[in-house]
Amino acid sequence: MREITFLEAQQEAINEEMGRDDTVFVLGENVQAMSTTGLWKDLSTKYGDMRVRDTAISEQAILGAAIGAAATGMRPIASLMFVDFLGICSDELINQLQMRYMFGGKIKMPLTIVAGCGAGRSIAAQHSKSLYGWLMTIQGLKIAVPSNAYDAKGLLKAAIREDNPVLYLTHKLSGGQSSQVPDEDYIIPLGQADVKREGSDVTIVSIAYGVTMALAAAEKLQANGISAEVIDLRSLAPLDKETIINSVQKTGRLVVTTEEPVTGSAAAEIAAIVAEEAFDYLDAPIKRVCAPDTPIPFSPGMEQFWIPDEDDLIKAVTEIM
Amino acid sequence: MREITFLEAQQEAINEEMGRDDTVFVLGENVQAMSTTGLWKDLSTKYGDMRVRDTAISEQAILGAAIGAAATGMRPIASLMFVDFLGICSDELINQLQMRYMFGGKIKMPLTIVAGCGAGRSIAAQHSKSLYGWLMTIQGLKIAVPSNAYDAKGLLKAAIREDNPVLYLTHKLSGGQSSQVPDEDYIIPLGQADVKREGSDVTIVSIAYGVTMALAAAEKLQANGISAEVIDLRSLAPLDKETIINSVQKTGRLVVTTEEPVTGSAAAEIAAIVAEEAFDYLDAPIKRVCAPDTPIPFSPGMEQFWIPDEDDLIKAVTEIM
Amino acid sequence: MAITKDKLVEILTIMLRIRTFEESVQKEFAAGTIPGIVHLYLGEEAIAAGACANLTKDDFIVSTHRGHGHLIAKGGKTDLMMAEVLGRKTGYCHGKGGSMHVADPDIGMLGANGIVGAGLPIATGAAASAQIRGTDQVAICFFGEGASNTSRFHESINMAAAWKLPVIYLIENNLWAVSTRSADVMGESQLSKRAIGYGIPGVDVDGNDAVAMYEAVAEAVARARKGDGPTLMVCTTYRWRGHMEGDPQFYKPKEEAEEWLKQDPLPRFRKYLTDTGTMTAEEIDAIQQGMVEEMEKALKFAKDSPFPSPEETLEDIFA
Amino acid sequence: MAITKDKLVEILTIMLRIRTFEESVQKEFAAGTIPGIVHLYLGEEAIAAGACANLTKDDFIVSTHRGHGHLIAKGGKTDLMMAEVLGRKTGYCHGKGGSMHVADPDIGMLGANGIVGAGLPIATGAAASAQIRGTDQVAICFFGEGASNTSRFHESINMAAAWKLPVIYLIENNLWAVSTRSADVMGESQLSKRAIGYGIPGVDVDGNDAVAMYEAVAEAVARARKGDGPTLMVCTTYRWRGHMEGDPQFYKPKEEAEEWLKQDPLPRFRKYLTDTGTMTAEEIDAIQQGMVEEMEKALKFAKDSPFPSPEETLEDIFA
Ligand SMILES: Cc1ncc(C[n+]2csc(CCOP(=O)(O)OP(=O)(O)O)c2C)c(N)n1
Ligand SMILES: Cc1ncc(C[n+]2csc(CCOP(=O)(O)OP(=O)(O)O)c2C)c(N)n1
Ligand SMILES: [Mg+2]
Ligand SMILES: [Mg+2]
Repeated sequence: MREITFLEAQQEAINEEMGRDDTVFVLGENVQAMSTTGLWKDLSTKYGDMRVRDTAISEQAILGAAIGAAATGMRPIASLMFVDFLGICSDELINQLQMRYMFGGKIKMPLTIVAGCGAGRSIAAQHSKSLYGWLMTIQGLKIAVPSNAYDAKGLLKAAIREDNPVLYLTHKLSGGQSSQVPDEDYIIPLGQADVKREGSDVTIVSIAYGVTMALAAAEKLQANGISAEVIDLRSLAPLDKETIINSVQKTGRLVVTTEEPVTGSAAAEIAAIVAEEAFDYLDAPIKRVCAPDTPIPFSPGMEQFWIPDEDDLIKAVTEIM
Repeated sequence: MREITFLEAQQEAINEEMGRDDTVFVLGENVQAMSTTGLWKDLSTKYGDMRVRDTAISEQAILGAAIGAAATGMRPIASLMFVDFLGICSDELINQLQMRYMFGGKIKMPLTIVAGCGAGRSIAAQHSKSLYGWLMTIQGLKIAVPSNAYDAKGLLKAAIREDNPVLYLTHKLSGGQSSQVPDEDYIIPLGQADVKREGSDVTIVSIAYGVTMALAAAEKLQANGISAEVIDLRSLAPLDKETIINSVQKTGRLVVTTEEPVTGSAAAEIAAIVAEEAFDYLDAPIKRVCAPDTPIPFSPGMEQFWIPDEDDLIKAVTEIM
Repeated sequence: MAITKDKLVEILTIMLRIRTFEESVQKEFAAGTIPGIVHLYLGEEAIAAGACANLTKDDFIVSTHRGHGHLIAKGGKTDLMMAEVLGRKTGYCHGKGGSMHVADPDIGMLGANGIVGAGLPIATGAAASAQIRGTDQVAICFFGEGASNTSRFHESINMAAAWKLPVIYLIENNLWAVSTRSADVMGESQLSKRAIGYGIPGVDVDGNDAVAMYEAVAEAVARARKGDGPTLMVCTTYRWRGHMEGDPQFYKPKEEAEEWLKQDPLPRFRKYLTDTGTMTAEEIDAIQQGMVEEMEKALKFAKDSPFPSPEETLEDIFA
Repeated sequence: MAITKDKLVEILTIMLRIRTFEESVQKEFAAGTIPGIVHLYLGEEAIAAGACANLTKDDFIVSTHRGHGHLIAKGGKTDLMMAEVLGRKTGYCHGKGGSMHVADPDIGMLGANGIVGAGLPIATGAAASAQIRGTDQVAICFFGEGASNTSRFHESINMAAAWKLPVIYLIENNLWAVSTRSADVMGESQLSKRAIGYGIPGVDVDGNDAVAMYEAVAEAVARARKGDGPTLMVCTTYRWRGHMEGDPQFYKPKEEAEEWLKQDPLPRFRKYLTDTGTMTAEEIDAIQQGMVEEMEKALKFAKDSPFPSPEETLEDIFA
């Protein structure tokens, strides 16, 4: 074990998987020299230009070629930079990734898409989205969003080894976070949520940087005598319903927070599942702590207003106690 | 009043609005000669090639140019054929339509996007989607989906006159439906649901061809002594929460049916709203009657299994009575 | 270039197989036994047949909504195809895909595709895969002149040109995209000129001439296998039928359609074969007759096959 | 073509305004007063200034993430821009947009844009709007050579060529797209050749020569206004700074950067103006001095302005 940052954990994951499996390769914009996320550090020197491929600004070709390569024996990692740019290659997401299904199970699609997400850096409407709810509607796509360095490495390795398409998102504010990470190889299976804090009065479901926020809120709630359980989803798809429902059975109360406009959010899906499958455990309305239904504004004061934060979460919890 | 079909109602709406306002124009693939939907019948003869513009197969240019035209004084109708094709121009949907907001309120965007949706014609995964939940996450977009000829005309005219972007969807199975339509000009305001059948035991929220299905199910439920209220949303955005909540207050039970994979569906959003804002009225779990989480299969038997139908709806209602 | 007799017979056989398959589908569709929609390749057979005669089983092709001919040319089995088109469990996709998604990855056929233009980056990726793995595989990407106006044309060809990928972008210019005459919605209708902007060869071919097709593609394939990168080929032909079966085609000038029917690639190739003494009329007729029988069997196989059970809807999503 | 003295002075003034504005932004960003990120137009001033000198207030331009220069060239006010870049309520977008979204539709500036390539169809649509309304308005669409590889380049130019729209697609080829040398990821780096594939003129211009820019765009604008359709212009220049402020630029060869600094468009234009006797050094210096004062005022205006209230987040979605 040693303490490393989120970004270092991710660099290790990719580096190790490229070393482990010759069919893993990276394609995307600016992956050879440097990139906005630093994920690709040193890879082209180590693995060469054939396996670390700079592309033009051509997101459809990037994701589409990754699909073609994945269908023919490779294990591509497609760098899409920001989740906001996925709109450009959404036909690949909604109509092409599903090749296996359309062909009656005839093909494997071992493909990892990596992108950043999240607000908080004042880069406005087109570079700050998370799109969790939008992405969850995509058939045949697994989605991982780690909240700490340990999970970041384990989920990324799992994604790369997965025989199905995985979208792996990193929240912009998570990159500097550090945690203890084992020296030896490990993965975190996709689709397993993690109870990051146990509690008995209310269940808070969160993801990505929202987990950090929820844990801080839980501390404050504790000071007010409210014991909050904090679940880190880690994967949006497959969604670990069981962990959520078990927790709600215990606490009787649910607050879901995801950083995105409330309408059509991942929080909506989770609320709907619980309202359908765990209704009898509920002692109070299900609260969603999300952003308002607007694009993300640039100016920091408005942006902070837009982002669901500790205060919003504490207020929501308090309202249903 | 006269009885006309859904398609005729739509043809009238476009024809009348083009006659009423010189800035209305149509662009898209095959709009001049004929189209898969027949929406554009006779328009190019009447209004000329300047206002009925055939494009190449270039969905980004179609929607992007419509945005540019809408921002500069025109009132475009962009024909996107099938909602499945919106993935291609999703950057326009999630990042460009929001021009007004990003510019601080400086521009109007009077733009109508028309497309078909829905399964039931055995045209497989890439031509049968509805994507309601996916589309509802888009900021600044209004969405109308009529279920009968009367609503079809009124909503389409409202969409064309609206100073904001509107996506107007037609379910493939709706086109032949007929209803009484007034001779005189009328619109149906966006964002107003319609109670298509009153009932007291359970609220069924539905949309598009699902309304036809829900009404048939309600008849059968009545025979079993269950009085179902059927709400036709008509617009997914703005969403008429009030009508839904008022109904749930009366019935105490909610079943939402939308034709799309259940995860991230419009039904999820509606369930979440009610679980948050009308929890105390609820006497039973909220049921969603949607499709399974898979692409749409081709072969008719599987396709019918995939489509949520009367039996599924009746079963869900019965389970919570 | 000297084409062997075997090659010529192979090309003819494929053309006849496509023609007969499509005629069967046409009849079945009219008879109402085929769910959904079908887009026929009638009149365009020389393209797929001539092109794919240059490939081995290991090479890749990527197809379109009008994909029956491509799959047959790559070695697809007509019984499994017919079963798929009829929505049967025994079909290539177990009834999940239908006409618009016929595929056989085992022979490198990466699928028909209902989204116009979507095949281009997929073919590009298959070619990148071959390049990284260091094989001599090539990919042929078939698409219509309509698809050449989609976004992916540009991004894919630029990527392949920059990376010198072993891929051939093969435009089937049948003049029409649904009811739109493609030349009317393009700035420049000589599509091969676009190659200049990517620094790759652009080649015009008579798509109704099987020999010309074979030879032009042979050159592009050789170039690709050598590592010299992609080629853009524009093969002119004509869409005999409506965009899909049932299309009344009000928009098509009758004389144009008639003129093109006279350019039928099959009699033309037949004449070439008999004129050059490569085959006799009887030999050709025998192959033709064999195809008729093959389609009867294929149809019987399909119709005797069960539909998938409804619950199979839930299978095949994840590996 | 004879350029009037007024025009030349106008171009110089705009270039100096852009230069001085960007230098102020550079300093402010380093000082930490600017939220988010900024992409500077330093070294590329001759392009926007020379191009927009051909437009009237009614014409349209569409910009990029590197948009300050374009807005200034179209007549934008530096105080409102500075306020926006600093996130103030008085800014062009009331703080909603910031550097990447500065816009002034009232003078036909349809916005900077954070999505590379997204401006192309928007400009195309503005040109279609002009064509349908029967005005003589034209649109200039500015974008980088990196953006020329995006999907929308192809779809937009093909549409404009087919419809003969009054639009100029103007590539600012500053050689780099973030840390990628664009020539390395393109099949053919002489971008003007792509025009051939759309049947429109493709023009290469020295983007650091203000007069050449003015003249080349004048011709394209005249063509557009006459109804003869779009032009593709490739204006070569260099991105002096990092992709955005704070970019350490490890990837850029030092000599290249130094070589290009010598091609600074401003001294070049200054020399032209003095050599031709159009302006004296003193006259030029006076304008320059005026700009320094304008930026001080703009900065003061911005800094004295309030931030929007958080609740304004909820405004401006629907008309
Ligand atoms: C992205 C997309 N846009 C539109 C359609 C509808 N569509 C199906 S086939 C077709 C025409 C294709 O023309 P072309 O590429 O020339 O192929 P052809 O049908 O002539 O073989 C169109 C517009 C589609 N399937 N996908
Ligand atoms: C669609 C999209 N892909 C990637 C990015 C990230 N990005 C921002 S600017 C840029 C480079 C643009 O290069 P170019 O068009 O040459 O403009 P320049 O920055 O050189 O002015 C990239 C890749 C983006 N904003 N949008
Ligand atoms: Mg065609
Ligand atoms: Mg550049």
